[in-house]
Amino acid sequence: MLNRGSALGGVLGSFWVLVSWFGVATTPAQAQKASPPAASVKLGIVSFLTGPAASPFGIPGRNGAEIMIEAMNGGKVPAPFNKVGFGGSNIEAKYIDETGSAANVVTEFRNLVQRDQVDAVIGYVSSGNCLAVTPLAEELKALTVFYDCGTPRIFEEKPRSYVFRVSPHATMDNVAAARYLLAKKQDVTSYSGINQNYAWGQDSWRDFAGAMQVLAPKVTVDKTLFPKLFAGEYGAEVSTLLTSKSQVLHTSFYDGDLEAFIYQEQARALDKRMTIIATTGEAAIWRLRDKMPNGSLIGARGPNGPLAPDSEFNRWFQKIYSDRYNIPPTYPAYQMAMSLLGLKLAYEKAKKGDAKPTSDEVAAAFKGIEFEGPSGSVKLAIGDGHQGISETAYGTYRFNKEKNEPEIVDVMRFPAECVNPPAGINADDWIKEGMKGAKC
Amino acid sequence: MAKQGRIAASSALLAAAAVAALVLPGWMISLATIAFANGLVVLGLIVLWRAGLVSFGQALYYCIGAYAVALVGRWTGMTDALVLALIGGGSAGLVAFGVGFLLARYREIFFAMLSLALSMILYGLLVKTESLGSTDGFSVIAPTFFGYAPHQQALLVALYWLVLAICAVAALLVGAYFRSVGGALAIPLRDNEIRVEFLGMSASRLIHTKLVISGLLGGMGGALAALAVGHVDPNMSYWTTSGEFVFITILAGAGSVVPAFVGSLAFESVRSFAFAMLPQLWQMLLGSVLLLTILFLPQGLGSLIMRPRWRRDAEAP
Amino acid sequence: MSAPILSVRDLGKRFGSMVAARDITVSVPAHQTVGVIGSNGAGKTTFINMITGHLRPTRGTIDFEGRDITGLPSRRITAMGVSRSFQVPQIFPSLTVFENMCAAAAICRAPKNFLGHVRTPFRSRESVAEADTLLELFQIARYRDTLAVTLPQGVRKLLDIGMAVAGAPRLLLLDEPTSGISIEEKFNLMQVIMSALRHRKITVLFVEHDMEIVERFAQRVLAFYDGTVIADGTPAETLADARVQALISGPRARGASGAVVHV
Amino acid sequence: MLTAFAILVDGLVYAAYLFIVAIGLTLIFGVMKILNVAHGSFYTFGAYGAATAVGIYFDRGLPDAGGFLLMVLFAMTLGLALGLILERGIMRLVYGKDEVVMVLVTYAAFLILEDIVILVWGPGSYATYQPLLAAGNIEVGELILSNYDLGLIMVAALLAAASYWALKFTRYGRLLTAVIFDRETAAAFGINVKVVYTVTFVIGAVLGALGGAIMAPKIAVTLGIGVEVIVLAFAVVAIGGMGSIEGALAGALIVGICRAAAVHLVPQVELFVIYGVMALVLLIRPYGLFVRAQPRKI
Repeated sequence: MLNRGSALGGVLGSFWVLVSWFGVATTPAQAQKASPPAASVKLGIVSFLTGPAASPFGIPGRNGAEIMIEAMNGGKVPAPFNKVGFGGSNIEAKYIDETGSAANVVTEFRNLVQRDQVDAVIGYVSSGNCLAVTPLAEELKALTVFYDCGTPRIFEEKPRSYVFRVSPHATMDNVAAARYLLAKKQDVTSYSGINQNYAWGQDSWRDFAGAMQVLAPKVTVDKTLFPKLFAGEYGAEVSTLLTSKSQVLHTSFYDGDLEAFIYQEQARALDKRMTIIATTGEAAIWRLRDKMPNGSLIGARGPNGPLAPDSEFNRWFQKIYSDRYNIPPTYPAYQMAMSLLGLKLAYEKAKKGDAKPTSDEVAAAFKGIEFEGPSGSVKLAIGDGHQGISETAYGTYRFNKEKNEPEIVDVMRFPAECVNPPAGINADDWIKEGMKGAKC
Repeated sequence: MAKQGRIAASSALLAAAAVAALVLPGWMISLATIAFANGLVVLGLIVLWRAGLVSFGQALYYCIGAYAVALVGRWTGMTDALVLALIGGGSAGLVAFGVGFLLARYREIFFAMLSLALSMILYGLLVKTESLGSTDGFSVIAPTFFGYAPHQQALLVALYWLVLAICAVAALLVGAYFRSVGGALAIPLRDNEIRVEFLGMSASRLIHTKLVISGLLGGMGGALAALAVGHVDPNMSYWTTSGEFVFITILAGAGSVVPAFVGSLAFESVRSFAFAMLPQLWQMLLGSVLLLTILFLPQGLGSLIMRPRWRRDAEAP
Repeated sequence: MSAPILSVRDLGKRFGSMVAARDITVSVPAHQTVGVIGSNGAGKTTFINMITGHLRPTRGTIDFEGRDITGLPSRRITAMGVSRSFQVPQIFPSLTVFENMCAAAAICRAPKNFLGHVRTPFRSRESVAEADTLLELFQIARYRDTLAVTLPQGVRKLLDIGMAVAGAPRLLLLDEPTSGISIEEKFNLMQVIMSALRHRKITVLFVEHDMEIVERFAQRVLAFYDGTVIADGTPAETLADARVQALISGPRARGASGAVVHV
Repeated sequence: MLTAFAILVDGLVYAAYLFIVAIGLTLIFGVMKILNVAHGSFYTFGAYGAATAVGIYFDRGLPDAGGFLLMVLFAMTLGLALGLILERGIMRLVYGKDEVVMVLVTYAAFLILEDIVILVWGPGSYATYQPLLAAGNIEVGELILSNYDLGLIMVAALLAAASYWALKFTRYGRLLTAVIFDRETAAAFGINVKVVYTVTFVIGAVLGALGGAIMAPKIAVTLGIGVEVIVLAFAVVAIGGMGSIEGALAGALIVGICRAAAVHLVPQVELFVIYGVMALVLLIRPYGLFVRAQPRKI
């Protein structure tokens, strides 16, 4: 045994040395090998491929990217995006998992930029990761487009030059939620909230409560619940809410937790007592189907999915996506598509002749860009032209028994200026100071 | 003889590592920087492990060190990397000294569980403090070096060299500690505490010292990691972070100080390699590597680097 | 006779309702070798455990060299110069014999405060020298580099006692030094131990079941029964004592034929 | 009053959940002195197994009862297979190693199994709500309680009773108790510890899978559900005392009630409750509530 052991030890040892060399040395070599003539544009695409956030955000995001890039390379995207790839040059994507500590994420970002020499990085679901990556992106002058993370802090902390976010930030979701709620339920006297106990949940609740404070100071807050992220068991929370008198429940839960909560509250008929307003509800309706309580107020983090304006472009996107993955695209897919389109546009605007534009040129072209995509028109109006704003929409959920599919009815659209802070004001203060200058 | 040999080898290794920075691409340097910073934490775990103690809560000190740096940088505008690192290590060391009065009474799995509980409580506290960005955390200032404020590649290299230097010093000091009474008594402690007590030495005091040392190293590692990453968040104190450190410790082996850093570097490389090659199955690769190492390299990577004297090192003070 | 090095007054220990030791009053002059006899559960080990601080007496006092050591933690008592060996040898299995000794020597020399034991080197010249001397003294030098875990019982015992001696104690308590040793070896073992201890001028209290060994090596014998001392005197006197014969040693053909070996 | 009642019920439900996930862990630790991180994987596989079974069975107009049964049985079979493979394939090779190394071995197994889940079931999440909703609910004053939750409490109680009975009154149970009490002696008395280990590990795995199966209908079965469970179970077991069944029960009850109380009365502290309680208990009783430190004989 001992000999065998040490022999195998030796083998394993050499394996180790090998791997370390592999990890450190050959990967870039392979990257070089993989990277075809300068003709093609390399994109690093980062999203959750493992872990609890994979199925709600990471995977739809990646799928959105896959299908979109495929269409772009085939030149099949509707005009004005019908140029092949990015300005005629093929797009080549490298997909990376977002899972891991901030250190991992930052390291992997650096690897993409310096080792694999991608021309731009699109991705990131977690706001924490977006914040962690931003300074490095700036330092490396690496063109970066965040597609899903919601925190407004990125462009509020300081102006950025190489970091963009086409998708509107999370403030608008909750401001619009408040407006829609008050429009649909004038009789509401008190509301409660259940949000995950981490930045996303806390910010969502702060914005929503703040907006309510401004729009309807008389309406009171009853229960404020912050269960642990991915807690899975909400018995106590449901009971607490059952004993509450408020007519409305605000939640920014998503996928896993949202579904778990919905099942458990359904089993105890909470939705018969209060209306649920789910700011990210849309991402879950295709799995929840008839389990999502009828009459819930549903958001999609912008005009995405069923809340997207009915346009040629949108129908096209829904079709290619559903045909491939036989489930309709949810908002992360839309956000990814929009981010890609924005980048494509900027890239093509910046491209002169055959030469690849530098990231500075693309950034310059990207600034303040405005375009129409599957989720309607978006304008990089705030954050010094780096942060997109768009109209948003809320609607009321209903499961259509005949068609046996979810639908969202009496949709209300809120113009961008109505639910977003004007340029140069940070979201928190804007809400605190009574959402001045909101044009509705 | 063997000793001289090892010293020569180590210094050669160090020199090579230092020079490498001039030729390696940025991403490799930063990978190494983070790996070596974590190596300090692993070194701290080794100090404990030799006495038969394994902490599943080392992330506590890692996180405290990191947050100390981030906050001091934020509030006082202090940017000198070395000072910040020392502050990080110091604050973690203090905390270790405090909780030491408690932890030093525990052994085996109970020690592990209690340290885990402590680090998770810190996690909870940080998640609760929205003013510090809750789980999003916040960014760390770009460090300066004795007044020298480099950027881009230069910054990378400077920080890398600082980390190398600190690691070297730490390695020397810990090596010396292993040869001191307190350090050498690790194995006697693991073997037979009662005897140690009846020879007139307080076991819990010995362990307390080890806790403080490992806390210092953990904090220092966290501080440097924070500077290298440029961002801190509560996950640094989550139990999976501690798990990762124990993982590396097993890979490295408790033999002596150098493997801590080699092991950490190997781990980072493998992880990054796995991320690039199997974006969705990297955990499987990590798991298999860990398993194989435990099965066939029970003494860890260290046993490859320093085969000849390794067992004696592990056994003998 | 010099001033008592150890004097125990009215010592008692009870576990709940169970009385393990009661009104023990003994005083031991320096350089005496005292044998402690008594059937199992008579309170011999309890007695030793109380003196060395492993158990806290419920009543009575223990003075060592005139200082009250009652209820101090064992390491403090050890540091003051009272050391002990164990019925089951307490050694460091994964170290070699030499390293065991070295550890013992080093510990006793190291300052006990927080930084002290970090600053003092482990293999200091003194501790190494002391370790080797002790190995010679206890005649186990040939095992110097064997892993302790592999040692035969006899050697373990010697090592255990040797480690106890490393701290240069003035008083040493041996808990059944010959238990688990074959009859043949016992005498040699005790020979080695006792000559070593004599050489170090250490006052000794040893617990022993074998009356012949007691007769041979003790200058004085304490007989324990039911948690207290029922006889105390020269081996001859004690072993001749009727209650001792009835309750502990059993009637003996050879009687206590004055077999006190000169020491 | 209502709140008090709510706290009690919610506490019991949560305690039931904790007990079901913790019992397997504590059993394995008690007998084999292994802190089994892979327990999280058993839970995960149980949940996915249940999801698969439910997917096959429900919405076909078959009687619901059958669905519950199939769900649980399928999951437990999965757990049994998994446990057997792990024990024979991996644990066997490392018995007798350092306790901590053992933890790391199971951690490695956990990492590998996490990705096997992706290979088998893909990264998407599964809905398994049918049994939960099929069970319906009852009104108690202002509260509405889910029958499924009440069932959960019952299952936990049954499990506790069954394990108590098994340990006290069955031959194998006594063997286990012997091994738990003193491995060496047990071996000396000719108990085949190897077999005992295998059986124990498999039982632990089955219990873990059962936990996953029972929880599946209440959650979205998705990646990473195991991770959360591990630490929960650890905490519960540490509070009650490693390797003690009654300890696991007590730990589960304490944590359950405390958490429920926190949610109802001071929601802010919910996040700390478990670790707070754990630290507190360990402070007062370093070895947990139901385990005493055996002083070394010298």
